[in-house]
Amino acid sequence: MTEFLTLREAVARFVNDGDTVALEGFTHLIPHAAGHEIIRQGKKDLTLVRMTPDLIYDQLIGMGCARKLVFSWGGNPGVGSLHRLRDAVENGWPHRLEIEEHSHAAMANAYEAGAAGMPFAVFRGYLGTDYPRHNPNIRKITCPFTGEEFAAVPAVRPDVAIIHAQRADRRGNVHISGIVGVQREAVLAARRAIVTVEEVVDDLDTAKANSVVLPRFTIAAICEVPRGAHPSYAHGYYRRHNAFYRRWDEIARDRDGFSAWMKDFIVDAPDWSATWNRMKEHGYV
Amino acid sequence: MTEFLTLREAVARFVNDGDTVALEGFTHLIPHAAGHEIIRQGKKDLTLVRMTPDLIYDQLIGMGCARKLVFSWGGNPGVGSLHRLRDAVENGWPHRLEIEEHSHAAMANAYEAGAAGMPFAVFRGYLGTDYPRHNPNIRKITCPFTGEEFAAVPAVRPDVAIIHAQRADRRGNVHISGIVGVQREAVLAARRAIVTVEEVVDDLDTAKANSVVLPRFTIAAICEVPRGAHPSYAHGYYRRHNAFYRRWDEIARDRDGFSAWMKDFIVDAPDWSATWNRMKEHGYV
Amino acid sequence: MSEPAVSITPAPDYTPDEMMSVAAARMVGNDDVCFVGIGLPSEAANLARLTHAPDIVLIYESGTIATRPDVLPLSIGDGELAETARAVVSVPEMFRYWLQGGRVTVGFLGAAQIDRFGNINTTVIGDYDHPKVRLPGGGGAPEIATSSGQVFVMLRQSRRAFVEKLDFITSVGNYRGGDSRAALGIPGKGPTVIITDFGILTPEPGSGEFVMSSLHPGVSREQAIAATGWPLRFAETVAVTEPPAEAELRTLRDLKARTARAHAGDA
Amino acid sequence: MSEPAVSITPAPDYTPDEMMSVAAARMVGNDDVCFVGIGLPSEAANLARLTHAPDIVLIYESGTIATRPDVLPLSIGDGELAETARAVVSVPEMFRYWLQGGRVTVGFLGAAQIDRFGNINTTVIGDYDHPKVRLPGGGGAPEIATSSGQVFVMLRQSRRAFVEKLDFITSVGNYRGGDSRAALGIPGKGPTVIITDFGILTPEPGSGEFVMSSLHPGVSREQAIAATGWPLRFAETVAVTEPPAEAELRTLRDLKARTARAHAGDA
Repeated sequence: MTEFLTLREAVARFVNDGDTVALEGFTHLIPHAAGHEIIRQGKKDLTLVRMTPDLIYDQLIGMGCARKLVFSWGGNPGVGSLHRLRDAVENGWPHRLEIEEHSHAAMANAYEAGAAGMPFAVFRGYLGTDYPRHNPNIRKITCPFTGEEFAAVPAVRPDVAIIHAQRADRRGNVHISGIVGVQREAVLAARRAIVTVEEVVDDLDTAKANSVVLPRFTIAAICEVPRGAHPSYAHGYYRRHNAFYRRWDEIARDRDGFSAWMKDFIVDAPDWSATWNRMKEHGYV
Repeated sequence: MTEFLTLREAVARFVNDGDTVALEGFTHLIPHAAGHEIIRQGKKDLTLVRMTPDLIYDQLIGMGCARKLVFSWGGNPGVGSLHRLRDAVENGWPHRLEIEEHSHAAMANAYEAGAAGMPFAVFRGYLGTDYPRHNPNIRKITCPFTGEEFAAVPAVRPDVAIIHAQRADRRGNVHISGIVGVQREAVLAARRAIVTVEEVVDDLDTAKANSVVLPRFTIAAICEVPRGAHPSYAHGYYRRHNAFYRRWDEIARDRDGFSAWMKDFIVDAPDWSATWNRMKEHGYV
Repeated sequence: MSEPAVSITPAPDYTPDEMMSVAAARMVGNDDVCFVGIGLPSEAANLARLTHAPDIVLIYESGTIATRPDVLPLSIGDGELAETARAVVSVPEMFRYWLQGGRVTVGFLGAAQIDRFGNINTTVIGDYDHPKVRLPGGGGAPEIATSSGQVFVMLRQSRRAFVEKLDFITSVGNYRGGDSRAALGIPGKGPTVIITDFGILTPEPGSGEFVMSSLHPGVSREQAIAATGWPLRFAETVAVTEPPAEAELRTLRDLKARTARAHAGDA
Repeated sequence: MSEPAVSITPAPDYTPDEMMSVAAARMVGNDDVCFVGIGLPSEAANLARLTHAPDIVLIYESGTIATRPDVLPLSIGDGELAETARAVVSVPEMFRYWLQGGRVTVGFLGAAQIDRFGNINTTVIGDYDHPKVRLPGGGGAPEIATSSGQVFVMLRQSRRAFVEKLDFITSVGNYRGGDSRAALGIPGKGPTVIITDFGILTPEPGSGEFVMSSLHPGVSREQAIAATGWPLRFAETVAVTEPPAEAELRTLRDLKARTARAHAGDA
């Protein structure tokens, strides 16, 4: 059942070198603080799964934590490129990165299949595209009733899923509202799930539009990490920090600048609150 | 887009003889009034789809509206048998009824597939059971990655789905809360959808736990039919009328009693409110 | 098919049905995630929740997860199940994410008929196409029986229910015995116990045949044999079930009294 | 790959980008259910909603259905999209029930590169395994392009964007032309219009090749040809796009000003 841990403890205990890890959150509730902690602990050879790598995987990839990336859209939303991802793919820096590229529909179906305990997902997809030529994990399957052909992809079944949520109650039930993305599927598809939350409350008020509740028995660890989604947002708590997304474009543009920034703000900071304070001192937040 | 119609108009326009019709509602929100109207209008040769036939299909089957039944659990919940369904299956009264029998998991997946625009559903099911021997619509499909075999069933794609909901707004958006069953899937899987509602309101308050909203563009007709789920219930409006479920056992037990009751209370009543008043006069409600 | 007159002499202060519910309730633990059928399983699972397993997660196929009803539901979709649930999900999600997804540790089933391997028939008596008795069918049971970590079955023991041969396998148990279940590629362990008003049956290692491993107080082997449609066998050591403790009995009776009161206004 | 200096002489009172947005907005109707990408498509679709199509249903892939943002979202998942949506669903449901389920009448896409058949590349320039430029990839577009009733594409016209040959088909248009798209078993009609800052391209019946069927005011054929990487052809009759009406322009500018103000505090 759910344990309440510090983020450091949770990552140390539940994320192992070589694991397949999905840190999810679709624009909203991206678990950035958890990504930082994985970097601090120097985890290696991870297979990173995520529909939209965003800054969080740009950081993990640039810091050399990833062996492979499974994804469907790899840009800096509204800004442009993810420079570290591009550098890894185009130039193999800091080392070669294997990629498995899908469409959103495929990834969404693959998470759904993982949550449903299936080894594969079936959908109408990839018609006329070049994806299947470069991704051997896109196969065909025939409807046994109509004879039509459909695309099949392997289910996503991560060793660890990490998400950020607005709140948990003291028993360990987790509540999300607003845009919910694939977080529930990621948690249910994973062998173990870590949830960082804005706050732990006595009772969940789930009478909100579009509430998703993850009952405690689906979650391994909960870590209270206020602002842990920054620069992504937490509906009802704080807005998306669009300016930081723009600044990231400069920070990550060249290797040295990126490495120095990551050292200063993440690696040399003992935890997320130290990172936050340091970013504050330097006018990032 | 959505039209606001009387139930009589909606059934006359959107339910045709020979149609595949799904009247859904899982214990909660069963659209009984709509079922009555189909009986009143003497619709014939329907393929009735429903996970749990319940009283609503016992009535339709006993009145000779159905050619075929697709279902997964056919009892009177908490009471016993559906006598009209049994009489049709065991003795072909009032005429032979074709049945296609599934498990709940199969039906739920088949509705999901229908909503998703797929011709078939894939799941881990029917292992070791005798269903596939009697239902040629249960087939096998092999995972293209692991080689495992799974069950495949055709998607449910009704000509018409009919559900009952708590409320709609004046633009035609529909709101359900409480147990939601497969109603959303039934609506999205169908070519056209009729929704009976307890009331039409100015604005939907969707800040409730477990709210489901069906946007207006998914619905053909909305009919305001207060108490239209009786003897099923509408969360927040009225409770399940368990006593009526027990009385139905007597009413439906023999053919003559059933036919007379249906004539008195349904066929000879011009509409649901007349049926309700007549049931009230006779102490049923 | 005639039913021999088998009766149990109960200890004076509880009924065989009460013993059955109490014995079944004891089988589930505080950490279990229990997929519950209506009727006897629901009674036993809620009794467990109200006694030794306050944190047990009860799931009903109507989509209610971690529900804590104050009274027993009459239908699988009673409003109170939704009101007291930690989460309510759609029925497709219930069967895909929660059952097939492997979240359920115990599937708790009732049965109309059962055979010595714990296979269940709730579909039909007689020929499928020309049935003598058409039963309601399987509902959620066929996949509860295969996707749950293990399955507990609860039904009253009689020759009508405990039969030599099923006309239809609705929900598979140990199939044809031995390794035959495993050979079907089924993820779950299958039925590990059958709890009746006479006692408790568990599968014999190797054969997978259910044998009587415990008799409720006051029940003789002969009575159990007479209430079973196949040549009933017994485990090497047959226990006597611990009778209901006072707290168990009081909690069960309170629950049933509350339930009766709550549903009395339904006339 | 060098970009020739092509420039448009706009009418004095609006920009080519404004003309593009207004022209695109006019393409969608009040009854459309529009799956909208961020950027130009989102601007045009919201302009339509704020002018002639108040009931248009806008869907963003983050799961927001029938959303009515007061300002343009910067990301596909801005909070306001959820706050003003009629329904918010999970991303798997979005792609299964709403897109694949056939609920979308118009898929509104942007593009990095497009070819004469309306195929789109947003994946890679150069060899896939050793790319010259790694682009973000397809996101939702590959299935928006096939499951929507029809597809509108919106992008600025240049030789860099309108290319002879794509290095990667991310989202299929009329594929190799002729009947080749239909032969793939694709449910949707595919791209029926490409709206640019120069004019409007529509597919030539039969060949499926996109030809210029309308030029925005002040744009010459030569300019359009010079901004196109394949030998651009023209429809039999080439219209001149109706310039923005005052109300269209005012609404667009108000929307963009509101957007700028709303996001200005983000520093």
